[in-house]
Amino acid sequence: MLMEKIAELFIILILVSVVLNVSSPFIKFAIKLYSFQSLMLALYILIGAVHFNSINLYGSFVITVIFKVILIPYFLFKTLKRVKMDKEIDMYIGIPEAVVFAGSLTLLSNLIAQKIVTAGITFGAFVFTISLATFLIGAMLMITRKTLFSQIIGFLTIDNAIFLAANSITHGMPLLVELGVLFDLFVSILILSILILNLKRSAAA
Amino acid sequence: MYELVLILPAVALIFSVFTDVLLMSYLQLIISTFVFLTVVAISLSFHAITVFFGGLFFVDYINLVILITVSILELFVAFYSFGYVRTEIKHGLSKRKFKFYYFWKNLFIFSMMASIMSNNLGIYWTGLEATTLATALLVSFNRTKESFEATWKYVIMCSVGIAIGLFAIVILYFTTSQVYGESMKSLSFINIIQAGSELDKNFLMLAFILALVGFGTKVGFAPMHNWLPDAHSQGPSPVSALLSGVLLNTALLGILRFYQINASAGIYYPRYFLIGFGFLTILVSALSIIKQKDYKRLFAFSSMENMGLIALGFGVGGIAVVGSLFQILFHALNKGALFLSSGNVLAVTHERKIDKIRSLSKHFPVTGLMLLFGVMGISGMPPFAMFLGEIYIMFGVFKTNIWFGFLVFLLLIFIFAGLFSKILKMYIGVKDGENGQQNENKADSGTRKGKQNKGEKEIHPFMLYVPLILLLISSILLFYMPSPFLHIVKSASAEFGGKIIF
Amino acid sequence: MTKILPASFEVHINDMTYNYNIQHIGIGIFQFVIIILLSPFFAGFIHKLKQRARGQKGISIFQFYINFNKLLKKEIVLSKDATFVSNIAPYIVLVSYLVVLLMLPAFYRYSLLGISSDVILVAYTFALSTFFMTLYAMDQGSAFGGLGASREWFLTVLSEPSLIFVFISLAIYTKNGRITGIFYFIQKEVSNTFLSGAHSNAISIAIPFLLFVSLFIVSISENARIPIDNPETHLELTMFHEANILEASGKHLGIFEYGSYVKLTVFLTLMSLILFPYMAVNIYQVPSALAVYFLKMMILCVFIAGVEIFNPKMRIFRVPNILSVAFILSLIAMILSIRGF
Amino acid sequence: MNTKYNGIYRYFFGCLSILIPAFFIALSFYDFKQEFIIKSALLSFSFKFDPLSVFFVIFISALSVFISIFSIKYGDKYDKKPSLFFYSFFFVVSMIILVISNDILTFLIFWELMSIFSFLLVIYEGNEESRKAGFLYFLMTHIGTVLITASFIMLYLKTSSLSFDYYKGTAGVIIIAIAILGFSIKAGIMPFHTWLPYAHPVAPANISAIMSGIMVNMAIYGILKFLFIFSSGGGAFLGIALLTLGALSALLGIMYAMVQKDIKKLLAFSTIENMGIIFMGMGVSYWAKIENFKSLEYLAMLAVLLHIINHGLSKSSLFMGSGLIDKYAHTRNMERLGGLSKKMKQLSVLFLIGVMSISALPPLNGFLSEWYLYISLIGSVFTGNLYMVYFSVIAIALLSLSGAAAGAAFTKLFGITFLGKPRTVNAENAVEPHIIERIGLALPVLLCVFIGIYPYQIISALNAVMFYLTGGTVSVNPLSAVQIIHARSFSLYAPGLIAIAFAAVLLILFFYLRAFSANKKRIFETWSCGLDEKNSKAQYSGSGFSSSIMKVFSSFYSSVSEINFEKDVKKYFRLKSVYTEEINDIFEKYLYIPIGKLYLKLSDIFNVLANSENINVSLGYLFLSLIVCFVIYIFIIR
Repeated sequence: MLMEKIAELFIILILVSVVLNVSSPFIKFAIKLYSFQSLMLALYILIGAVHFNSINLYGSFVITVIFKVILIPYFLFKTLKRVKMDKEIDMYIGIPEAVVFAGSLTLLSNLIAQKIVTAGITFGAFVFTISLATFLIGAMLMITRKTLFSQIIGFLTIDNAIFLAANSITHGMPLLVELGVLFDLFVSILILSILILNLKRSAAA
Repeated sequence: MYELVLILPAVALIFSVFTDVLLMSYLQLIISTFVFLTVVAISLSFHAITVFFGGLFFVDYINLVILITVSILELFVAFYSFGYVRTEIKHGLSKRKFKFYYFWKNLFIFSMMASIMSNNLGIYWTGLEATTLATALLVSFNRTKESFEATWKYVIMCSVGIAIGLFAIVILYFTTSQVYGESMKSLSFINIIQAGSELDKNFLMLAFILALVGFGTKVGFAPMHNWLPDAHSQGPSPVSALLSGVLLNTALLGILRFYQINASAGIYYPRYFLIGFGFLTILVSALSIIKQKDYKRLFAFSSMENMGLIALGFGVGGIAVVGSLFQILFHALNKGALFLSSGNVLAVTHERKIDKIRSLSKHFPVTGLMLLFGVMGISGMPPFAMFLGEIYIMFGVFKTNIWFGFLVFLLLIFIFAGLFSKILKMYIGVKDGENGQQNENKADSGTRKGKQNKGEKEIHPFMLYVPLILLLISSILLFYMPSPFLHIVKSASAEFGGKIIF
Repeated sequence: MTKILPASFEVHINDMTYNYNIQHIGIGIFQFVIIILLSPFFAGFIHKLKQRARGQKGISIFQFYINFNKLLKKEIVLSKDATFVSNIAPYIVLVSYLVVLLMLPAFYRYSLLGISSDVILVAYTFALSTFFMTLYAMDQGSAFGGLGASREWFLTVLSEPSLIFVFISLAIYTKNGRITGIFYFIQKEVSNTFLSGAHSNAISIAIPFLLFVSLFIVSISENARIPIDNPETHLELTMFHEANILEASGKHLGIFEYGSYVKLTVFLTLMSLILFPYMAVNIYQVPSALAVYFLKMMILCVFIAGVEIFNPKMRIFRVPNILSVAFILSLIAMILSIRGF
Repeated sequence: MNTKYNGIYRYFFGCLSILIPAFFIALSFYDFKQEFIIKSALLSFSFKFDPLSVFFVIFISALSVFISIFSIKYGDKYDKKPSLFFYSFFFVVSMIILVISNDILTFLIFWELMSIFSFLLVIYEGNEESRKAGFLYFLMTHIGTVLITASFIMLYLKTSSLSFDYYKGTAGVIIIAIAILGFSIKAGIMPFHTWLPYAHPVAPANISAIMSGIMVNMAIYGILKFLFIFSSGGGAFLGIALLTLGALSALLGIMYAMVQKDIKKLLAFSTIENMGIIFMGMGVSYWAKIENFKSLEYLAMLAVLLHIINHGLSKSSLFMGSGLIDKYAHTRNMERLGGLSKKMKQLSVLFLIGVMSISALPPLNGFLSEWYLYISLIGSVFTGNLYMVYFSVIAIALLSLSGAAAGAAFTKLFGITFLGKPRTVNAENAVEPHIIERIGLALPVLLCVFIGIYPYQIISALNAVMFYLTGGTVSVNPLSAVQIIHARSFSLYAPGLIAIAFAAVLLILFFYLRAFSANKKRIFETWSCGLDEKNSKAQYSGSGFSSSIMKVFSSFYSSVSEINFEKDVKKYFRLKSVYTEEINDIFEKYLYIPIGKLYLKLSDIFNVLANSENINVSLGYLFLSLIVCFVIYIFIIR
């Protein structure tokens, strides 16, 4: 019971970090938030692992921490340093509106979750709501922000949302698959970083 | 034998790291030929679904069709690359860059093969994402601002799309794990199909929708298509050929797998989604194609159209499935020919704009004619095999609804008009301008950047013959289709409830 | 309107079979020759009438015979640019009129070519003559030739449909496609109505009247008479027909002139047949039929002369107005004759 | 490529395109009911010689033999690019195979091959003009093919068979209508004709001859097949529609032909006219078939079949003639020609006969088929059917108008080109074409004369085709009198008799005049109003010739004309003034260009919407479509 409450806390923190991300124009902060958010996700997985005592989930926890909490933020920071750009200035909608929008997306995802989960499925509407909301807010981030970094952050947020869903509705994907997924994610971040550098260079030229 | 299809590209991948480019181009020829021969051997001896590598990979009739397509196109692209590398190096590109080219290309082929043959949906996903990543740096091969932008768009959109696809797999996994428990087995396609009727239908539908939108992004369905014209037009031409000809089909395979699973559970709604997206894609392509200014973008839109048509074919079912399966192969051949011959023009002129290229009939007689014939082929005209695919699909569409059939035909006419007007302008057009003499000069400087009298002779003969042979094969296939292939298509279409007439 | 013809449209008039016997051929040749001989006379007669009406003394009625004879005696002056067309065109023009004449049952039912005297053939034979006349005009490379050819075709394009319509209306009205058959039918109906007093549905006064008016307008345009053309001037602004044969001389001019007389006669004959068809069916009726024919022709000549006297020549682009009247009249006639079923 | 041996291709393919058609002729004479199937792995190509196919095979083959004989010499102009001979050979062969193909796919494949080869020939010259023509041609053809394909697909769905054998009497009204629409595009019938006047002139002359004389008739073949074999009966209005379309094309086609300056363009428009005439015949015939007026059906069918032959013969000979003019006088513009008759005596005689034949002047063949059409139109008036009566009355009016206009147009063509003074140096320096070229041209012309005077043979041969299509025949009289049994007493045209009468009267006249007139001749210059006699400018020009007719029918044309004076010249003494006249097609101006503009506008808007450069918008679409799919899933499916 307690574990469930703690898990819920972690989940809520994920959502909070995403909303914070929406409200902040600073990219460095956003990367830190992402790292934090991934950590929450990892901890949530860890609770699951302890609860079900599943090796699979332990493994999942470890690789999540390695890739999402450490490696990806590290590379993003490195890229950011080379690009020398910290503040998001190009947005289609202002921050206050975006936050209100994020709130309403959360409401919407709650609505959808209620609608879907009526079928009496084992996992809770709560987790699904949060994961859907994270997904939608991530999408919103990608749509409304013009800077390349924000898009990466949005993409990573979406990815986290899917991971959250994957680890809540099931007890994690098979480890091999999860490893592959995370590795792909990592490589894609690498490639995106390279692209950012190149784009910056070609724009300067 | 089956393992070879995966191992050989991996070997090529390893070689490409160590060997010199020119040597690598020979090695690539050999390896691609062997891959092709292996696939031929597989298709000649193929009887039933075969599993290998501990159940992680399998070959059935459906992915065998795509496998054949990939191996044929890969073979030709290898031959083309042989000439391409030499021509570009002669024009001053560094060898190191081409080493890089071979590395990423082989990685791309490897991950695509893995993706196609994967039994496990997780591996399918991983492979598909890997293809995105492997081709990303190929798309930005030219290192121009446009190519980086295109790559950015490509990676971001496809990654998001495939992430949504992952969501679909998660939900599917959740559904199947109710039957098989949480293990690799729940992701194994063969097992899922077997348990089809026991699965929760709501979640299967949800998974299908997510997969459709997610993988559909990679297929290039409208309105998620925006990355496609940019990415396909920016890469080196052999890569564009592969992207357009086979990668799209690989992504489509994912949707088809979900479709099959739904069908095995007795859910038939997905076909309307396929029809809808297919039609929308054709519509978008039809209305955009006339406004394109870049000839490779033109072909990219045509790929979209054909993907739409294939999806439409699978959606309407029946005879059209056969058409769609044919179309997968024929489109690859034809589109390969188009991209490769446009690569010839690009390699000499370094000009992507349609307006800058004129009078190909004079400077590029063979290439120009191939482009012209390619456009005819891609629009489904005999003597090219796509005629067969298209007419099969249209049989199915007309069977669904006559007026819908006419609508699709109308859009196809628009697409043909767009493609054809541009290509014909390039083939024999004269540059717009005030008077003739000035035109000539402008055209010369525009087309050849001051290099006088340089046309088709500039390029390696392989680059000329490969598209020609592709078109020839396409033409021969209309009149004579090898019976093993026919058998494979027949059996594959039977899995979707299709049947072959004639 | 109902379908009265169940499965085919055949219309039988029993005595339309042609068996050429010596009598038919003989009288046919006689008819042919006498109309050829008479035709300059009719033209001269109209000319004379016009001149008299204007208060002039005028030429002799037989002046055109003299002219023709004189022209035959003269030498031909050919243009340097003339080709073979100039040498054959005059003959073909005249011959095509003569062939039409061969088909016409002017006063004897069995004309020589009566078996093949199809109305459309007649109309297209006229077109053949126009074709060659205009080619002749263009052959010499003179400025007026082209002008004449252009105007001639302008008139033909406008009047040919009317002519064909008149013919086809007649054909539909009488349910017969041959000129010989058409006029024999009218003759029979008229005689039935007037002589035996039998009431016939088929006969109508309105249709022949409309067709007569229409044919009259067409004749005026085809034969280059006032108010459409003035055959007596050689003023370039007014020339239609004359411009075509401006370069002709000697024998060629003679043939062309004679051709125009024959054409006029053909049209007058056609009108006379619509006006009051009276054709001999055997050798004993021939004299009376000939007399009636001659009388009718005289009346028509007076009529034509009257029209020519009382009308000024029109501007060229007013011609379509009057020709369209002819066309519409023949169209009405055709509709009426369909109603007659 | 070594230019020395280029002639080899010409001779090789020239001989091939004589031998292969000749072989097909022999084959069709050998056995009328031959059927064979060639099976490949998937497709089976089935072929069948039915009477209709045999008719077309002989027609195509014979004409292409003539044209090939002609091209063997004429083609030396094109030796530098021998692809011409290659393409034209396959063009002909694909047409021959097209008419004997007996299933959907074979038909479509060879139909498209025919289109592709003809397209390649249209763009053969490779200039801007040919690009425009080629584009328009291939696009329109493609639209036509799509419609034909659609109708075949519908037929397949109805019968679930691909073979034509099973289609007898199955096609409903919609299927036929769509097929006719598709074929009309190929035939160049009026609202769909726009490609024809562009495509026919730009191709080399022998190709124009094939396209205009043979290829357009393939559309007629298709329509005949649909109307008289596949049709399940019903849809009499289709007949009326065909009649109306045909009448419209006949009139407008020749009206446009009249105002052209380019010889080949004039001929191309005349092709539209003749296709219109054929359509009128088919319309009447089909209508009569549905309403069960048997004899009318036969008559109109005879008109159609005869007109196909007549038009093919005369049009191909005229196109060959135009090619020779182009080759030896170096221009096709009538305004720059003139007086060719003196230099090319034999050609001008042949051309004159061709011109007479196509303007349907009596003793020649053109009149024969037109006469049959008139008779069948009159026949349809006699039926008393409420609609048909009025439509055929209108058709008669338009046909007669177009007949007269054809006379005018071809007088212009012959008169301006061959007669008068040479207008340019080129025209002055023309020489008589090579003997082989003249032979190739003379053969169809002689056939024209033969058919015109002695049609007994050809009509009795056509009876087999007619019997196949309509189940009835028209009886013919060996004494060259064409007699119609069912309309026996209605009318009769005896071409032989008329020809004899012509000859007899001509001979009598000739000998009479020879005996009674002076036979003196003097050659002198034409008086040209006191100007310099050498001045050829005093002659009437081609545009002048047609201007008065154009003025009366001005509503048919949308013409723009202007006179430009040189700017720096004093007001009263102008040295030079330029008169330009542009005659546009009303359909092109008010139908096709607006449609094209609409499409461009639509795709402009659409491009902004769908193909945004902006990645945010693209991502927006991605998520939007996901949400839409969700909504559909949640609210509709569940």
